[in-house]
This record gives sequence, C-alpha cells and structure tokens, in this order.
Amino acid sequence: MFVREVFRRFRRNPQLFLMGILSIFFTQLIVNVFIVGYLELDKLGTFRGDAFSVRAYFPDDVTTGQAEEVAERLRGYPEVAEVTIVSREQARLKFLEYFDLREEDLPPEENPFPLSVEAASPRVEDVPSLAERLRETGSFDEVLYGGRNVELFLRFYQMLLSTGGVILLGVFVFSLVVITNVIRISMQSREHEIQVCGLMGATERFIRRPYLYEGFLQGIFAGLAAFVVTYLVADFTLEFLHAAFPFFPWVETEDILVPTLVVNTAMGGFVGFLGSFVASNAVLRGKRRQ
Amino acid sequence: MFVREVFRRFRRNPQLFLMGILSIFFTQLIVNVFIVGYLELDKLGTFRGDAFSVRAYFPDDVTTGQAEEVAERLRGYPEVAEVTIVSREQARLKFLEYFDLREEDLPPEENPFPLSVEAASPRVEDVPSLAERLRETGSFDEVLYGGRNVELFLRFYQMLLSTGGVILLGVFVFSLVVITNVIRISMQSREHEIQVCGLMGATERFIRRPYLYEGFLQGIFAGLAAFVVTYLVADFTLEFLHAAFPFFPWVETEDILVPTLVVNTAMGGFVGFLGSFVASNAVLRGKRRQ
Amino acid sequence: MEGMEFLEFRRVYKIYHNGVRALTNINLSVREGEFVFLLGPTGAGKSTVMKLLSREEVPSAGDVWLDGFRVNRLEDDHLPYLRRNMGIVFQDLRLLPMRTVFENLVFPLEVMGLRRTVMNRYAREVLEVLDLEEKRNHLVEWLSGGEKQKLCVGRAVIHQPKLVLADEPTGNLDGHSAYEMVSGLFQLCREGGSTVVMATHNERILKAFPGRRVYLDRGEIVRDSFRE
Amino acid sequence: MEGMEFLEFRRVYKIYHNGVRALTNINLSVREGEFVFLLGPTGAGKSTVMKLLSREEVPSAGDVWLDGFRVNRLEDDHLPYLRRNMGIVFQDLRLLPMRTVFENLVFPLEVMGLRRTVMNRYAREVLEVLDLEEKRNHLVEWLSGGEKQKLCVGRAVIHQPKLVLADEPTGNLDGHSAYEMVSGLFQLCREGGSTVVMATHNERILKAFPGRRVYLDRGEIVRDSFRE
Ligand SMILES: Nc1ncnc2c1ncn2[C@@H]1O[C@H](COP(=O)(O)OP(=O)(O)OP(=O)(O)O)[C@@H](O)[C@H]1O
Ligand SMILES: Nc1ncnc2c1ncn2[C@@H]1O[C@H](COP(=O)(O)OP(=O)(O)OP(=O)(O)O)[C@@H](O)[C@H]1O
Ligand SMILES: [Mg+2]
Ligand SMILES: [Mg+2]
Repeated sequence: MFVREVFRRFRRNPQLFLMGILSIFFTQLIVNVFIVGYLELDKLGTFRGDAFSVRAYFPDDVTTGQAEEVAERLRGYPEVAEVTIVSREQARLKFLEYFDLREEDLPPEENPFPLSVEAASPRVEDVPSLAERLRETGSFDEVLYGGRNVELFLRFYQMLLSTGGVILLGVFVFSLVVITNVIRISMQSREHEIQVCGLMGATERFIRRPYLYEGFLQGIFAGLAAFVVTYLVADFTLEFLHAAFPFFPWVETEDILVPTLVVNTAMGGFVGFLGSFVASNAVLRGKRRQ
Repeated sequence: MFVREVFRRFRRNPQLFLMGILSIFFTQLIVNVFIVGYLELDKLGTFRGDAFSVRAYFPDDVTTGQAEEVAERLRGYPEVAEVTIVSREQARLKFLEYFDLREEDLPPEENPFPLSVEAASPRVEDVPSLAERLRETGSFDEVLYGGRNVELFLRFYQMLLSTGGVILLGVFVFSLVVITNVIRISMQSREHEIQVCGLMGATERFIRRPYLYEGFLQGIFAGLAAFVVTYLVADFTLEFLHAAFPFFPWVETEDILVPTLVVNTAMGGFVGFLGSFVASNAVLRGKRRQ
Repeated sequence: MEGMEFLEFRRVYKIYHNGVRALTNINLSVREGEFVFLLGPTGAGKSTVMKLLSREEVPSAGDVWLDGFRVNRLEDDHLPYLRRNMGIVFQDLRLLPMRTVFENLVFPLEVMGLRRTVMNRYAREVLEVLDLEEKRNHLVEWLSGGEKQKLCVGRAVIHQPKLVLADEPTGNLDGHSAYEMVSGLFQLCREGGSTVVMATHNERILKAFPGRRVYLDRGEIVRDSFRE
Repeated sequence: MEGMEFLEFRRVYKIYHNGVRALTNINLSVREGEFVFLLGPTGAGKSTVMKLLSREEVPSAGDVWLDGFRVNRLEDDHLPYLRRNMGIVFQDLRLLPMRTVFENLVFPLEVMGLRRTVMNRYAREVLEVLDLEEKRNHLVEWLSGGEKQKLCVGRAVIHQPKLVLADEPTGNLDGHSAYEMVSGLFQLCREGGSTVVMATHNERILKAFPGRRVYLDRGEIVRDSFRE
C-alpha cells in the first residue's frame, strides 16, 4: 500500500524524488572519501614501519652483545612491534646506497657510523612516546625519529582525526538539511492535499507515513548508489595508484567494500528517515498553528 | 518588477529558493577546492626551487673556474631559473648538517664530495627535460634530480591536470543538473499557474523571464556565499598551516581572493541562468506537447 | 429540551487576520437531525460558519459547540475524530488531485482504516446513486464540473456522518441533478438521522424543499424561519 | 452574410484520451456580437466546447474557426495573440494564487505589456462594478466563493476582448449578483460588440434574458433556438 503510494509520488514528481536521492547520495560520497581516507591512513600507520620507527644510537663503546641485551629489553615494551639492530657496517652500506656513492668515495680507514637499534611502533601515534621512553633508558647517545616526515604525517593525522569528526558531523547535518528541505518542498507542493486530508479526519500519523517511507527509501537508494559509485571509482583509482606507485601501501578495493556498504545504506536510510520526520513535523506544526 | 517577482517567489517557497542556492553553492565550494589546489600547486612548482632542482656532479678533475664557465652557459637555457655552484667544502657541510653528524665523525684527511652545480627550474614539469639537457652536455659525471620526491610530485601533478578537467566538468554538469531540477520543481509546483498564464495570453518569454532571473540570482547568491565561506575557511586553515608547517610554501589568503570571487560569481550566475533556461524549456515544451 | 443542542453558536465573532469582520454576534442552535439552509448574499459569512464548525478556522470570540464538545477549544489530537463524524462539501470542491474517482470517494473510509472490501461495498452504492460507475477509475481531473461536484457530495456522505456541511453543493449542477442531490441529503437527514447544514443560492431548490432557513447578511443573522 | 461567420465548428468530434466521447459531430456558427447560452445536463460537453475555442484542447476531428483562423491548426507561437482577444471565465475559476485581487484582475493587461497607470485606470472601473474596491489588495485566497467568481468575470472582460467564454459564471452567486453579472455581459455584447458564449444551469437567468440557446446532450446539439 505504502510502497505503491511512494511509487505514485515518484511518478508524479520524479525530479523531486531524485533530488532527495541526489542530496543523500552526494553526502554519502563525501562520507566514503573519509572512509577510504581513514582506511588508507590506518594501513599507512600499520605498515609503514620503516618510516615510523625510532632510531637510537649507542655510544661508541657499546659492543654488539650489550646491544642485543638492550634490544631484548625493548621488545618487552607494549608500543614496540619490532626491534632491529643495525651494525656499523650495515649503517655504512645504507649510507652509501642512500647517497648513491661508490665504495671508494668514503675513506676506507675508519667507519664513522655508530651501532644503533631501529624500534618500529605498530601505530604512528606511538612514535613520539616510544622515542621518549628510549631516551629515558639512558642506554643511548642519541634517539632520533623520522623527524620531519613523521612529524608532518603526525600533525596531518592528528588534524584529520580532530577535524574529521567535525567535518563528518558537518556532512551529516548538511545532508539532513537538504533531505529535510526536499521532503518539505515535497509536502508543501501537496500542502493543499494535506490540508484536505486533515479535514477528512486523517490523523497526522496517517498523513506523515508515506513521507517517512519516501525519505527512508530515498536514503537507501542514495546509499546504494553511493556505494556502487564509490566501488567503481575506487576500483579504477586504486588500480591506477597501485600501478603508478607500487611501493606505497594503498588500500585494496576489497577492504573498502563492506564498510562503505554498511555505512552508506545505514546512514542513508537513517538520514532520509530523520529528514522526513523533521520536515513532516515542521509542515504539520505550521499547518496546525495556522 | 522582476526582482519583486523573484522576491515573492522566495517568500512563497524559501525552501525551494534556498535549495537552488545550496546546490550551486556546494558545487562552487568544490570548484574553490580546485582553485586553491591549483594555486598551491602553482606556488609549489614555482618556489620550491630546492626540491625541484637538478644536481649535476662534475668529474673529479674539474676546477672551480671551469665549473663557473659551464654554469654561465647553463644560465642561458630557458628552463633554468638559477644556477648555483656547490663547492666540495659546501657539500661536506651540507652532508654533516643533513645527517646531524659532528665534524669528527667524518675522516678529516680527505673530502669525498665532488664539485657540483644546482640548476633550479622555474616549473616542476621542466625538471626531467632539464636533467636530460644537462646529461647531453657531457660536462658532468652524473646528473641527479630529487628522485622519488620529484617523480611522485610530478605524477600527482600530471594526474591532477588530466583528471582535474574531467572532475571540474563533472562538477559543472552536476550543479547544472541540480539547479535545472530545482527550477523545474519550482515550475512544476506552479504548473497550474503557468497554464493559466498561457490561457490569459502570456507568451512563453513572459512566463519564463522570472524563472531566468530567479536562477541567475540564485547562482550569484550561491557564488557569493561560496566565496565568503571559502575565504573564511581558507583564512583559518592557511593560518593554521602556516603556523604548523612554516617551512612549506603555502598560498596566501590574498592570492585566493580575486580568482575565487570572479570564478564563483561568474560560474554561479552562468550555471543558474543556464539551468533555468534548460528547465523552463523542458517544462514549457512538455506543456505544449500535452 | 434535553439541555444542550447538537450544534450551538454562542455569541460568536469572526474577524479574519486581514481585519474583515465575517461574523458578528452569531447565536444559533440546531437540533440533531435538523435540516438547515444557510442563505444570504455573497460575502455574508456562510462559508465562515461552516469553517468554524469544522475547525478550519477558530472564532475570534465566543464558542462553537458540537455534539457536546467545544470545537474551538478541542485539542489538535482530537480533531481527526471530530472530523470523522462530519462530511463536508467544500465550496471549492477540494478533491485530491492525481487520484481516481474511487480513491477520492472512499478517502474518509480509508482514513478510518476500513478494509478494502468494505470500502468497495460502500463505494458501489454511492457511485450508482451519483451515476458515476463508469468513471470509477478515472482521474478526478477528467471529470466535468458537475461530475466533480457530485463526487464531492458523495465523499461527504459515504461514511454516514452525524453532521453534513454542504457549502453551495449545486452550483455546477443542472436543475434535475441538483434536485436529486438535495433529495438525497434530505433522505440522509430523515432516515439516517444526520444533521445537515447547507449553504445555497439556488432558488428553485429553496422553493422545492421544506426546512429551516437561516438568513445571514454582512455577518449577522437577519432571519431564522421555517417552511413546511 | 459576409462569407464566413465569426465562430464556426465544422463537424467537430472530441474523444478524450481516456476514450470518453465528449462531442459528436458538432456544427455551429455564431455571428460576431451574438450572445449564446450553452445549455445541457452535467457532462454534456459544454466546457469541452469552450476548451476547443481557447485551444486548451484540440478536436479529434473537424475544424474550429474563430475570426478567420483555424484554431486547431494555429501555431503555438500565435496562441498568445489569439488568447489576448479572448476573455475566459473558467468553471473552476483558476485565479492565480498568492496574488492580490488587483494583480489577478489586471493580469490580461500585464501580459500585453500595458503600463501600470493604464492598468490602474481599467482596474478601478471594473472593481467598482464588481463591488470589490475594498478588497483590491487582498489575496485571492481571502475572498469568499462568490467574490472569487466575480473577480473571474472581471478578469475575463477587463481587456474588452472580442470573445468572452463564460463557463458557469453564476454558480456561486446569489440571485441579485448573478443577474447583475449577466446584465453586464449583455451590455458588453450590445455596446462593446463582443461575442459572448455562456454555459449555465441558472434557470432564473435563462428566464430573465433573451438570446440564442444551444442545447447540448451527450455531446450532440439537440436544439438551437432563440428567445426574444
Ligand atoms: N481566509 C480569509 N481571510 C480573510 N478574509 C476572508 C477569508 N475567508 C473569507 N473572508 C472574508 O470574510 C467574508 C465572509 O466570507 P464567507 O466566505 O464566509 O462568505 P460566504 O457567505 O460564504 O460568501 P459566498 O456566498 O460568496 O460563498 C467575506 O468578506 C470574505 O472576503
Ligand atoms: N480532460 C478530460 N479528460 C477526459 N475526459 C474528460 C475531460 N474533460 C471532460 N471529460 C469528459 O467529457 C465529458 C464532457 O465534459 P464537459 O466538461 O465538457 O461537460 P460539461 O457539459 O461542461 O458538464 P458540466 O455541466 O458538469 O460542467 C464528460 O463525460 C467528462 O467526464
Ligand atoms: Mg461561501
Ligand atoms: Mg463544464
């Protein structure tokens, strides 16, 4: 009965119906950008161990054995995922590689590089506190971490976490406002009809019900559309990115599927329903006050 | 007369009027993201001379005088903005600084760093071709440029340039579709009225005119709103970014003002007008065919 | 006299928000099952009386009582139930657009939550009386003026309400149809016990039917008579 | 006879898209300046005749001629100019909502691009005749049924059109107002030279006025007479 009513509404004014879908669809796309961004950051934070590790240099007089001992102790820390000892020779080779120098560019007599450990943290946020703890042990001459790169990334990450909530809330409110207005317009264009219904003895619940269905369905449709579009775009883009920057840990399309589908349909339906509810309340209250 | 008519429309159905504004406003915000992104990229490409410069290493036997000569020749190239000679001593100091090493960490006997020139290009796109030209001169042992960083940046830049057009076109079409639908709904909700006007001898031009004004005004308002919001957000964000990453060449708020204002009002007004035109055509044609 | 009348206006004034004095000191009581013609020139306030009864408008002063309830003080939540005991023929028809004749006709029943089979049964009967069976599934937009008006009357009586408010229900009907329509309302009143208030300008109808006549002029009741 | 009549139906059929035969083989000619009453029961096809004249509908077969133009073949671009020579009182009124009485009244003048001072002059005169001066700046929603109908008639004649189509223009008027209204139309016809086609069920009006009477029944012309 009510699905038929919604279908009639669609036939009567497809533009308006599609507008509702479009608005939720659009905001769901933004939500999806955040979901994908979050998943990507999550992946980055977890896997880029090399970039987000702390390097601690031992004093010159520490032997490999002593270093092993310290490393063992570090492995007990909760924020440490992995500890690697970098010997003085390994450090020298790494240096040569990094600067693209030849063996004979460096003086062969002495190796200036100190013994060090690399302690990787599973989460990028833990890097500064890990560095702090390493410093406190007193075993090291110097404790460094990725410096600018990590700091940049950290600040960006924190900014995203702190503003992400605000932005998502904004998007949510925005889509709510739009769908509310669409339903409101839809009701206003039938204001006369609604008034007649009321004069025939229809309760507000009776009048409101098809609009709630309408909003809910619009939300679900919009969510599904956003999911499909996101899937297609992500599949294409990620394939491109994987090919273009293979060394970078891009998220896989499959990782995106379930979270976006769930969030889009749930949030879409919820926003649609809530929007209809708010709109119908406003219109009916306006009518009553008349 | 017509402004009064538009005002009456607004009063009669503010929701619908604001929807039109909202849709254009929203797409203009996206356009603004692109404008700011483009300006930022532009600034990056122009000013990050250090990151996007090519470094060419002379063979060991080249003297400072010979190097000066080569550098002079390079200054004549169109893609070269600046050429600096980096002496062997300068290279050594830079190295120490970069790796945070002390003077005594390096063997004092011999300086392993070769004499080099740094040639900065005014635009990041020119870096690879500049490197190629330097290689072709035969004066150098080795020609290197930022490697991964520049390459990443270049690919990103190219991606943005190639997809940016597509995305902007998409945004344009999207906002056109939305405003068209809004005007269409606006006309359909007055379908009865439009029909009566026709029966009273109103020409289509007469009927359509207020809708064109309406769309145009909505577009202008939306453009202005987008401009103001962009200005406020950009001002805040850029201040934050300038403070957080002072070394990075962020665009200044003032650089954004004029381009966004011009693009927003022009594009907003145009899209609004075009949308109304398309919508009124569609509705009137539908009516005629009836 | 059993205390209170079925319908009563007590010192009712109505001044619209634009300052128009539509009703001035209206006192009127109507017994249950009475048939009342409301007469008077254009702008006299007939429709306003109807609107106060259905709570489409509220009086500026005074009280409107209906079936023991003070209509102007009724809570919003109770209004639908008040209106389900009413049938209204609007002067401007107010059919639901984009719906069929059948859907419009049974709307008062649908609102009460009756089942489709019941609605069908009621509708068949009324459509036959109105001579609109053939147009059962036509959209109301496709009806002629008179057919629309008949449909409105049908919609107002299909649920056999206790009160029928008929505001100029014969304006678009030919003499014969108008006569039949009012006969039907009289029958509903006599046999079904409904109270009917009907505003009309149709002089032939007035000549043909008995009943009470309340004359309004410029918002005041100027005469209240009865014709056998 | 100067060859062609002002208004002519030649073997006109109208079958609506839902299959309803509204008009069957209508042949009718009306001279310029004639006053024609269109009579017949509900659903006879009176409004359909009007709609064919204003090109709101096109005939399924046959031709409708008006003032030398074949209305059913007229190009869309010419329609507005055809309609500016017409004044229509719609059976369902069709006032422009959310506009004032004045704005509705002068709409046919506004459409022609007349200046405001001219519109004011015309409007003052008509409002006086209609007795609506006080309500000049009221929204049409605030009018009573009869006042709306009077306004519709005013809108149809304000630009002194060559043809007035009045579809049941007295349905919501009291006897006196109805008489005055039709007198006004007669005067327009006699003195202004306009042709008037009026559909009505009002028997008192028919008794009071002379003129040609065309009777329709089930889409066919069953009688065409003249009463002095
Ligand atoms: N919604 C409204 N707002 C303001 N004024 C109104 C409104 N409705 C009616 N009026 C005014 O109140 C007066 C009475 O109107 P009402 O509709 O009751 O008259 P009526 O007796 O039904 O007339 P008619 O025979 O023309 O239908 C009129 O002067 C009218 O202009
Ligand atoms: N738009 C339409 N679509 C389909 N059928 C229609 C349409 N308009 C009218 N009809 C049908 O055509 C027939 C003639 O209608 P018309 O409106 O011409 O009657 P009328 O003589 O004006 O009647 P009334 O006196 O009730 O106004 C009726 O049966 C009606 O149902
Ligand atoms: Mg009335
Ligand atoms: Mg008719």
